[in-house]
Amino acid sequence: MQIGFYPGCSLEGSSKEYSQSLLAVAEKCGVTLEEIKDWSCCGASAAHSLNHDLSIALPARTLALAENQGMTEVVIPCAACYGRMAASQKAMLEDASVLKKTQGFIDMKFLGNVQLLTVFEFLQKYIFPVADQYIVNKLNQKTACYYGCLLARPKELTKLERPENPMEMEAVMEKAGATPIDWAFKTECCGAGFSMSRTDIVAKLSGRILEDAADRGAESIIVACPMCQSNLDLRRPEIKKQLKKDINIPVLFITQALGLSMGIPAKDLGLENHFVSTGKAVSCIVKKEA
Amino acid sequence: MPDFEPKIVAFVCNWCTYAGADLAGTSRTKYAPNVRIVRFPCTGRIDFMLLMKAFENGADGVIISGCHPNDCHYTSGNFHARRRWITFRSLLDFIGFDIDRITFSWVSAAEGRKWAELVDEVTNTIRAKGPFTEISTLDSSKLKQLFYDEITK
Amino acid sequence: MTKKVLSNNLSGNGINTFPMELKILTSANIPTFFNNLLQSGKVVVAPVLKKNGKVYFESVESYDQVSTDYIQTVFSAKSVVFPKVEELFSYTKKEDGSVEITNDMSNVPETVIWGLRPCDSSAFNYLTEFFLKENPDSYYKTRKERTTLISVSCAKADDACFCTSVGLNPGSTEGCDILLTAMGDFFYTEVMTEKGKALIDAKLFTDTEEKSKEEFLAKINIKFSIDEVKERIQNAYESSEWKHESMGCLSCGACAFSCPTCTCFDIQDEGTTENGKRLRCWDACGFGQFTQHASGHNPKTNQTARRRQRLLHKFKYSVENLGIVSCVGCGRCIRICPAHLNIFENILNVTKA
Amino acid sequence: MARIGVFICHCGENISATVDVEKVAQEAAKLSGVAFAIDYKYMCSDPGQTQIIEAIKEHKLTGIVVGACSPRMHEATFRKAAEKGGINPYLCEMANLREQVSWVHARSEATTAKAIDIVRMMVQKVKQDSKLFPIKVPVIKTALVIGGGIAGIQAALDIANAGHKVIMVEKAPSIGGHMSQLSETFPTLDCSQCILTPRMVEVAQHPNITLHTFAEVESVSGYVGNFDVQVRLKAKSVDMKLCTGCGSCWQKCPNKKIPDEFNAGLSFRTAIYTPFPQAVPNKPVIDRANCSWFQKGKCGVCKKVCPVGAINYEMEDEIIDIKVGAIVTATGFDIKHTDFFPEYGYGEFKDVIDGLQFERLASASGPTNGEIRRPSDGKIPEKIVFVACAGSRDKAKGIEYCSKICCMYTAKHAMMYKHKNHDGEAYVFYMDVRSAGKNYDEFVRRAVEEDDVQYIRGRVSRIYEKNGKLIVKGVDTLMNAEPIEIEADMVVLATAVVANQDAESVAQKMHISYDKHHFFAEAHPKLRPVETNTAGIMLAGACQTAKDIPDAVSQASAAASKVMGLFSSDEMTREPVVAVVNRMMPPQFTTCTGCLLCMEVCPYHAIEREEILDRRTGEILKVAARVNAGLCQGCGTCVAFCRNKSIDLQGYTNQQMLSEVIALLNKPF
Amino acid sequence: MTKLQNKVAELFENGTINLMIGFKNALTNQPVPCFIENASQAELLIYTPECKNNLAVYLHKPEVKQSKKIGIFGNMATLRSIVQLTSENQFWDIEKTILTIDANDEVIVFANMEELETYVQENFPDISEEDLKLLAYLDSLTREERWNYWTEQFTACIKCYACRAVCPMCYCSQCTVECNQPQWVKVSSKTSGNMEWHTIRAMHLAGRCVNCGECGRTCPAGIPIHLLTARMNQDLFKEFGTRPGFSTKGEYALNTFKVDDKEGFIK
Repeated sequence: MQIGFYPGCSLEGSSKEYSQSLLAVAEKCGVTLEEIKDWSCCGASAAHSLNHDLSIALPARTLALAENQGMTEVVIPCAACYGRMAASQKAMLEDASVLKKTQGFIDMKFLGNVQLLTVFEFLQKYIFPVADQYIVNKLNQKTACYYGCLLARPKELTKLERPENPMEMEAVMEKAGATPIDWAFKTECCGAGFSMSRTDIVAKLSGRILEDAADRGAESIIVACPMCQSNLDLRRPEIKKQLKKDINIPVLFITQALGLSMGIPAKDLGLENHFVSTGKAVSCIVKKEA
Repeated sequence: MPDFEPKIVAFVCNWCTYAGADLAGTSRTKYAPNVRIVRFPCTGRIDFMLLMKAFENGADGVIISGCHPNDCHYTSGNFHARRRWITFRSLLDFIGFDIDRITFSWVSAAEGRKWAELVDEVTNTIRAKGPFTEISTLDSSKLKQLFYDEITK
Repeated sequence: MTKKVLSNNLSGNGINTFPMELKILTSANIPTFFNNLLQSGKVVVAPVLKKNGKVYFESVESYDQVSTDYIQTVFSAKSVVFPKVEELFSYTKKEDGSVEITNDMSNVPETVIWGLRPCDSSAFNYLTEFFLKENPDSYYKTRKERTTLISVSCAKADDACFCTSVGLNPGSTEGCDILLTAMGDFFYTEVMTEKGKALIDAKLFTDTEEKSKEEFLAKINIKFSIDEVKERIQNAYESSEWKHESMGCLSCGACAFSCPTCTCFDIQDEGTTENGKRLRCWDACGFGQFTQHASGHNPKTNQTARRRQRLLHKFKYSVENLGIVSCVGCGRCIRICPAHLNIFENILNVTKA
Repeated sequence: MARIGVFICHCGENISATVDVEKVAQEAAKLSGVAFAIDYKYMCSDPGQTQIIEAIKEHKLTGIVVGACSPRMHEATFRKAAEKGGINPYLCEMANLREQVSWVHARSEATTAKAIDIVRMMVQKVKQDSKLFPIKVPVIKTALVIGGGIAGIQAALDIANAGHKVIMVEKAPSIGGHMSQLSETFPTLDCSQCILTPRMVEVAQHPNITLHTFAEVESVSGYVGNFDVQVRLKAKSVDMKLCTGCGSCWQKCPNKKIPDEFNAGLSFRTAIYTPFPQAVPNKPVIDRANCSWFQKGKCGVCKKVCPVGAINYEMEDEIIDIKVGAIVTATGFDIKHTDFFPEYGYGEFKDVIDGLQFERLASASGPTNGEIRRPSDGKIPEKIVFVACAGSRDKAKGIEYCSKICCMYTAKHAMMYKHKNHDGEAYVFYMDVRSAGKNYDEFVRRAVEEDDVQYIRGRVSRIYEKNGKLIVKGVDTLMNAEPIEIEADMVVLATAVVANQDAESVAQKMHISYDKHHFFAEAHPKLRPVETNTAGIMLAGACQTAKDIPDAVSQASAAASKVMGLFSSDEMTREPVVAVVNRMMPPQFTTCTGCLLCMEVCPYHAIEREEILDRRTGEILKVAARVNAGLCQGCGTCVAFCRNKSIDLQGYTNQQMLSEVIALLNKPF
Repeated sequence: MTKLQNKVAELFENGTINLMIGFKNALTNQPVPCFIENASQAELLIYTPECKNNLAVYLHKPEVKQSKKIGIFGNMATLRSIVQLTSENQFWDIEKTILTIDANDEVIVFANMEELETYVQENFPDISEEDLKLLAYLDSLTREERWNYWTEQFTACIKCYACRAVCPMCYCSQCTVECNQPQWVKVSSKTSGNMEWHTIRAMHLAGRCVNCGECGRTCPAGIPIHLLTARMNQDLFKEFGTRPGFSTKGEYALNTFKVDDKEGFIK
């Protein structure tokens, strides 16, 4: 069994640990992920507001490559990448003229045979069936599962059943022996759009998210989007100013949390790369009683 | 053909276009006298064969007009008609009939002016096209008779 | 020697006293002979190979249009003398209310039909008898008078051919004015009538002795004995086979319209109270409406009855009326039938002891 | 041989000014079949008509053509004249020489030529005309009213009071509909039940009204004046004749935890129940889906306690056939429920309720006896947020239309809350306030000015629960678009008014058309707002579109008057311009091949399958189409559609239309 | 005996059918329609790819209908025709048993219409390559060239109505051309009248024709008439997504409509 894998820029840089942990989990469960050769940027954040054709052509190129490299499924962990890829594929498959035009740009055939998998879909389809035999630990903590905007919306692309109150991550966390809490900010914006230009707004938005999580007793926040992770993890000083209080709940990628439950060593999951110490989250872990 | 005056037959529905043409009259809107109106209860009643017959009997152009979509006095006659015309046009086009000699239009009971303009426009285009002889000359023409026939008469 | 030929004799007493002349025409001279006919201002109708791969009779402008390699044309040449649509007259209502009727046959041209098969030319005997025996039909008369038949013997035949079963053969001179038989590099020419003779150009033709055509003719084995059939068919009407034999018939007119001896027609008026024409159009006994009365009553209720009518007409009624079996075995109806009905198979079955 | 008379009108100067009328008459006289032709100053005048009448008699005319104004103007006039002259009125045709010739062209050869052509065309047509006779359809003077809400009640009473029989069919165990659930009604704030219940009783007691509650229409066939309707009387499991409505059964019923529809799920009812105290009829039915006897086969308490032995578990659904002449459809509406709104918590927050639930909370007969309390903990809310246009006017939600009643009832709700809790705070999020209607805007102003309800122009983006409060996140577009948050105790969503769940299937049973939201379609949006395209079926109330009570009631009365109009005579006469399937002697019977593809084409479902039987053996000889003259409206779509011309349209036959075309083109223009 | 012959013999023996319509070899040594009346004749039956006739047409024939219980062997065209005809409410008066031979030479006897429908839908054929070529060729012509092409073809027509006779969809007891009140189509076989006939035919078959191509195959004058209806089908499918002979409840393009049907050509 071999599945394609598109890391995208973030997972190569700021959120290396995301891909690191994803691959670790996959490997643990004997699932091979094949990185798309010669992949290029998905064009997220900028392209679609600047040049429509480009915003379709950029992902199209990578998708076509995947197809030519004989991949039928591609996992795209990054929420933004997934959004762009899915949008581009949809546009091409729904309108032959767009497809034709785009094929012209990228100078490659594209049949639309590759199926795109969000990280949730991947976990449900390939990890869940075998997970139990590898899960050795109980995370044993209250977690706030945070989706942000891009993972949930637009629902035409993300295919989530309840975009305003999704439960996919909760399912994973329960498997990992954590207790997901019911909270209000699951799909609120973390401010990523302003992460460079208006850090004050980021602090405000991300701050409220952390605050609600804290108020409802979360011991860790689980995310599946690089932008959310970095905002919630790295903006703590500004957030502290905003809230006039210190919140030190660690922010883990879903794959890191799952990895922990499988007893994968913290360093292999890149847990030490976080700004907020993940120690607290790790310390709660207990052996899973047989 | 300098002084050629086209014969144009208009198949119209009673409730919209016929009334529209009446309105053109009551408001004294002048238009070309080349058109002859045949009144039907509804565009849905207009048989595609009547077009054939009109051209065969020497019409140079045909107008077909009725109520705008959703205005049909019989709720859906014009929708059925529209499908019939979509189909018939593609057939005529396929056999190489000059479909530009048939004009379809929705003219409501309030559009007296539209009617007048439509008639003038069609009259001019057909006048420019010249008389329609493609069908009327078929039988007499020296068309190669694959099967030796009374071409000699 | 004298040979009984009916074809060109329109008086109907059925005797042609023209002494047959035998000639030779070299293959090299065929085009010249043919083109001379054209130059003499005659309309020449000859077999032409069409895009659809089939051969049809057609008026031609030069010899190279003519097809020489064919077994049989799809349609017979009867339409030259009996067009699918014959305008009997046209009428116009004049200003004063009087009606003017015009009927002009004057410009029906002199026509030569080239390359008929012997079966076809013999069919003209029947047509002539049918149209002229009693109350002669002026339209047919005019057209036939202005038509000369140059037949060509059959060197090839197919499964559908059965002229030999109806008393003809691939080299029969029945009904033709000239019969050409290819014998290697020349054509053995039998001139049967004055009309034929009128076309013979001494420069092209040389006299010859009588030759045997046998070896140059197609071999067509006899499917049935015409005499037995003639006899047995007398009480075939009641045969239970008809139903089965006509089961496949779909009631189209293909057989009748392609048949060289079918003569049914329908009189139609086309026009308005102001002006119009009266037309004589081919009709076919296979059509469901063929025998339908104005009242809506139809004596021939089903295809069985219609198919029987057609076959009995060919082998029984025409014999009773005109003393001729009106099937010449050209096999057109067999080749053309959408349901592949086979006339001699039918005849065999309905007349089997 | 036809003897046609042609009468060319000058219409004073109107026609003769540009058309050489004498010439037209002369030319007409030359046409074959024309026995008489004349021109005259005013054909429509008395002397003009007299001329026609005299000419018909004197010249033994078999048909006439009047070359004058548009047939839409005077066809009726001249047909009457023809009749007076002694020929069938449908043997008169008009050539439109005024509206379509003289008024639109200048005087010229061409204009006169056109006039002549049109006359020639109509002469040809009239030669093909055949005598037609108006169709008479008997009318059964009983009306069926479907739905026992306020609209149905109003229509039924109006018709019944006019002395006609009415049969009312109501799906629920009691009539009353949504209005019976309402607390007080805008703009007068009078108690809904106080004005409604007397009407309900009147229906029950009216000698002309037969009431079937707990019943549904199964099928409708036939046509205007003669509908055959099947009604399913659902098994009530209680013998209505014996039952006294004493109530001991529902007091004793052990299944007490069934959400109460009447209280919009805010309280519970028993399995054997009457929907509400003033129900009509005030006798219980058993809700079998929730009854232990029917589900588990044990219990039977009600049977034991019933003093009169009215309980009958064996009772079965009964189908009754009724014949009616007209039908009033008043099946009402439904509203979207809170679970339709993800952003407002998928209906999971107990204290986010819809308008109907608020009505029940505010109603004296409601679960809280009129005290407005939170469903979650029964506390009296100190702060309520009302969200108008919840779902309405929202493409993303698939509901583009305005639900019409929300602005008013939201104002009412806020007002009632303030009246009951003087220091409570009420906020209303709105897009626009649409308060057109008598005393409506005044009413809203009162809410704002006297009861100081806070109106905030903006949408609510999200609601979430925190520490027992509902955090309402919205924006105030008038306050420089500031995002705002309100910590509320309760949120009331004025959810969109939608068609009933089963509206589509009802419409299909009745053969009436409906829009994409499944509201029933009126025959004409302006001029025939209470009729449907199916003659004899009327609409009343919110089944057509969202309506408030006054609108529903007035439409109901309008529908009733349409029915009474229909019932005003024993027979309806209809224009004989209808389609007919040809008939001929056996064995053909007809040229129709019975492909029946035309059934789909007919907008009026007037084409039926006919089986032609052998009189003796009764075996089917042929299947063919048959046009029901009662339903056919004469559009002729089927005629153009029929492949072998087996259907023809009287008055516009194939023969007529074709001769018109040929006559036109026969001569050069 | 072949599987087919055995099956048919069996059907006769257990009384399922009392007439079987299939193919046999003719004297002229080509497959021709045949009508089997008892088990013993079953061995006449053959099936080869050359068996092109659309036998469904015989289901309209009174002589055939007489023997109420009819077995019919169907090539794809025949099967599609039966599906289409069912949607047109024919066959109310006969019991038919439908047989065919699938790709791996197995004889199938369809238990009911649903089965037939699914089979047809699974094996739904496209227009043949050469027809597509011809259509493409005609599209490549100018309007006038197309007109000349077809008028020449129509001139060749002799109105023998073989096209109508072989078409299972032409089951009208009285065809439009036989209506004389009024006379829609000239009886005389001249170019204009022939054109009337072929356009009427194409319109009446538009959305109903199952592309069996019989009309073109049998035309004695060799007119590719089937292209007219084939093109109609293409266009109707493009416009309205309807496919003749696809479903027994099949939506017929011309007796339905969508409010948003193409509107562009209307002023």
